[in-house]
Amino acid sequence: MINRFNRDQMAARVASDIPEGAYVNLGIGLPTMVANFLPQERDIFLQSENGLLGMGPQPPAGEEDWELINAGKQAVTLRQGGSYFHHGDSFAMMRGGHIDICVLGAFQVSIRGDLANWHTGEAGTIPAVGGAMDLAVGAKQTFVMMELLTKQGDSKLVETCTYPLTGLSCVSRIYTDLAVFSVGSTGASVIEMVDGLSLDNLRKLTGVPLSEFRGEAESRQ
Amino acid sequence: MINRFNRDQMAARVASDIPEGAYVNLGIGLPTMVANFLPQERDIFLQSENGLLGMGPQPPAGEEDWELINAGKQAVTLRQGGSYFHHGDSFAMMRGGHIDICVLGAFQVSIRGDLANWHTGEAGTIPAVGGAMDLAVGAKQTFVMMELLTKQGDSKLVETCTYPLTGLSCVSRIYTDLAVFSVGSTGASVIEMVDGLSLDNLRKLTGVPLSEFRGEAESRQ
Amino acid sequence: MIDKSVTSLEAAMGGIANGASVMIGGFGTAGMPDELIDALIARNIGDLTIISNNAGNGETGVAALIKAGRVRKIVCSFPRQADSHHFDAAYRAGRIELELVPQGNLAARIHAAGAGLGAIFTPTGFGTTLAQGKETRRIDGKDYVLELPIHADYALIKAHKGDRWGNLIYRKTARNFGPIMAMAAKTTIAQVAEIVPLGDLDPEVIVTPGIFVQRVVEVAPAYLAATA
Amino acid sequence: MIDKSVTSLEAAMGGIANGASVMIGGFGTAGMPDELIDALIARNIGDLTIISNNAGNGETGVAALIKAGRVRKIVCSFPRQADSHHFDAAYRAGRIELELVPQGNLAARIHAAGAGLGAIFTPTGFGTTLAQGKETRRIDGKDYVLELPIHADYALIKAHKGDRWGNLIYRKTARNFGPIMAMAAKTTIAQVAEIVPLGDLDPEVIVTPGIFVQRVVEVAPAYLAATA
Repeated sequence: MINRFNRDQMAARVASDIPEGAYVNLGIGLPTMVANFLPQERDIFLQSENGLLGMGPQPPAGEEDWELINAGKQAVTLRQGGSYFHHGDSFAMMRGGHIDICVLGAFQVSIRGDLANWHTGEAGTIPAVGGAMDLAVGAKQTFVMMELLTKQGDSKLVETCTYPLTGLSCVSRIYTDLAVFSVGSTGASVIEMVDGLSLDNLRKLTGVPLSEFRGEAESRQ
Repeated sequence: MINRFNRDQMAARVASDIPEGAYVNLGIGLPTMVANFLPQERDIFLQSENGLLGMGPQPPAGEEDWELINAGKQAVTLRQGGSYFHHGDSFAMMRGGHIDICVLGAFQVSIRGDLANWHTGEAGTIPAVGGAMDLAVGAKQTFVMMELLTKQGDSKLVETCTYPLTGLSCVSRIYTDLAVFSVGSTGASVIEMVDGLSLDNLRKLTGVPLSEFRGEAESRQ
Repeated sequence: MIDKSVTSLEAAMGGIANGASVMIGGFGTAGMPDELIDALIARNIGDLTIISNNAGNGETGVAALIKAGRVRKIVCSFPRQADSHHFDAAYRAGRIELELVPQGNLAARIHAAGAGLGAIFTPTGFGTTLAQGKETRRIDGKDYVLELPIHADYALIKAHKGDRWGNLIYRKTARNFGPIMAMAAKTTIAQVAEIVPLGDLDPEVIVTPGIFVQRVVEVAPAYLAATA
Repeated sequence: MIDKSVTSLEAAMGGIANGASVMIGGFGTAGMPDELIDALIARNIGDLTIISNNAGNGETGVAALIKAGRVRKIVCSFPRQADSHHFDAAYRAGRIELELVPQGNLAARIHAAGAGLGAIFTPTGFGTTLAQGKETRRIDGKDYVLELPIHADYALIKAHKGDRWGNLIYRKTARNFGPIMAMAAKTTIAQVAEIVPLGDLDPEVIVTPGIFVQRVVEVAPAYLAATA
């Protein structure tokens, strides 16, 4: 029997890989939950694309200030020591390589780290990209958080993305409900799996070549 | 007998062409004197390349603040309503076409408005350009203030600059001790002359084709 | 004496004509110049090109402008939202042209316009469909796409306080696109919660110097209006 | 707890090695990080590339660094001044390489590095000897020169106040190159007149957010030291 990570466990797992002092951007949706698992005693700097650094938790109901929101347009707070700035400076932070880690959701990630997370490419859908492409190529490390399989059972970790790309060779880690992967120029390797899953199982589920992770040398250069 | 404009008169003449509300950058040296002749009751905004807008006069002796200086590194003051900003924003103001008028000194200006004011090109001299090239091409209008003739009697208004260029087709007006010129794509024309000087005299002194100024249509487009 | 303050929203819209390009600040609820947009709708002109991060939500702001049929083209990063039904309908009916721009390219292209650059090589979008047909170049081992500046005839932005010289300060994340749009438009119109006397704004904390602003109009914040 | 403050100028220089590229803020007397430069000289390393607006005046700061023979190359806009004799002598003797850059191109190239652009088309210098050999392009009827970003290993800057997260505010025209150099260097070292407790700096008025600063060292201003 396989013990899937639930969403909280996935978020906690990502949080455990974020060191003190890191400048981090959490994408909208699932990645936002990572904030709930960052230890309060660690100084970790959350950046939001709409112009704030040092983002704090949501305010209590009734105390929202709708001029203090995050990229997902939810009311947030500012930690002591935080700051505000304009969009030019905000994206300079991302694109200039000043953000250590961004955590994004994904439709697909390739074993070489190509990311598809902005558009299904289906006819009739209206595309929207926001800051995803900027974050994907700008952050020093891009982590992806997603369920490994679609509802139809297809692997979202793929040899080659079939959805329109967000960025090339940009993802280094993938945190899923079944396993944590390192991806990059040497392909995909498995850092850990949930109890009850074997590497062979995982190869069958994903259909991609997978090796055992042998340390950071295999991760993104 | 020819009544040359002295330096104060030249500065006053330039000042009289600066309308209320103009954003103006005055180059170092002679152009700095223009500030002395801007009427106090007119709101004219002086920008200095090192990051201030709304520059005021020099402070009284003994009250200098050496963290409040102009491009010529002289102590200045800030008018009420002025602001400070960094070099990126300061040169964005210039290069983005937000400065209405800059006033620069020159070694030579061509009848089509090419400017040479940063380097004599002589062997052995050490070049320095500062913000001259940015101002020359960035301001909506570039005015030059200079003596018309060198000490050797050569005209600094020329058909083609022989000194290294600062910018191409950038100057629209030249204020000198003998006359005020419009220059541009249709050549040079004379807006006014000191008493005792004729257009023919001026043609002989400068050696360049000169017409009478017939209004703004002839000035820089 | 230079006084850039105007006393009515109608006067603030002076000169905006059919076919104008108009930047509109704001990100979500923060910094959205709703009252300026209402005044633009009241002006009854069309064929506008709008540059804004989103394509409108619900029934107000850019959504209302689109609903009124005034927008020929929109340049934005994130048009599709849960309540962007007016944009969605216009887009599906072929009544509005969409230029989809990654948000950082949008910001950088607006900044480039304000700073007088002719073009920029940006890292974002390389290898994606949003860079199709665009010039690319490998520089120092990394791939870039050539992007052109985005200029506009007008910018409508919302700030916190302003003065008669057009100096502005903002409030929290309502700052967002305001400062860079102010730099990139020929005429920048700012709605502020309060016009203060010249000299009240500390020169060290002015975010947008007056050189980038042509008109300032005071609009009491909705929460004040509601309790007035 | 993250604390970027360091307790000595010597510690602030940690890691700077032979051959490093070092941006140095300041314009004239304003914003010149003299004490950091003195500490760099004391470190006794050479072959440096210096990026700074000027090439030093008199006997202190960049002039002293050049006099001590530590500078292989300088990238600046205005080396020649009445009292730039140490630069002049080194240049004439062929002991120092000069890359002369128009001041606005210097600022824009530093900003481009900080913002992650691969290159920019700038209007300044077109048709002049400073653009010789550089790619040019006519865009929308205007001529531009292609310029590359200027990155650096270190930036030494002077600010007014800082905190343990590296947030900075500046004072008057001492701001100049500080904010953009902080963005463009791998390691930014700021000397400040005062390190204040976290939270003392208003988030609306912080000019350089701490993300751009790696070390902060408190150096009492000379006028305080003189009266102490």
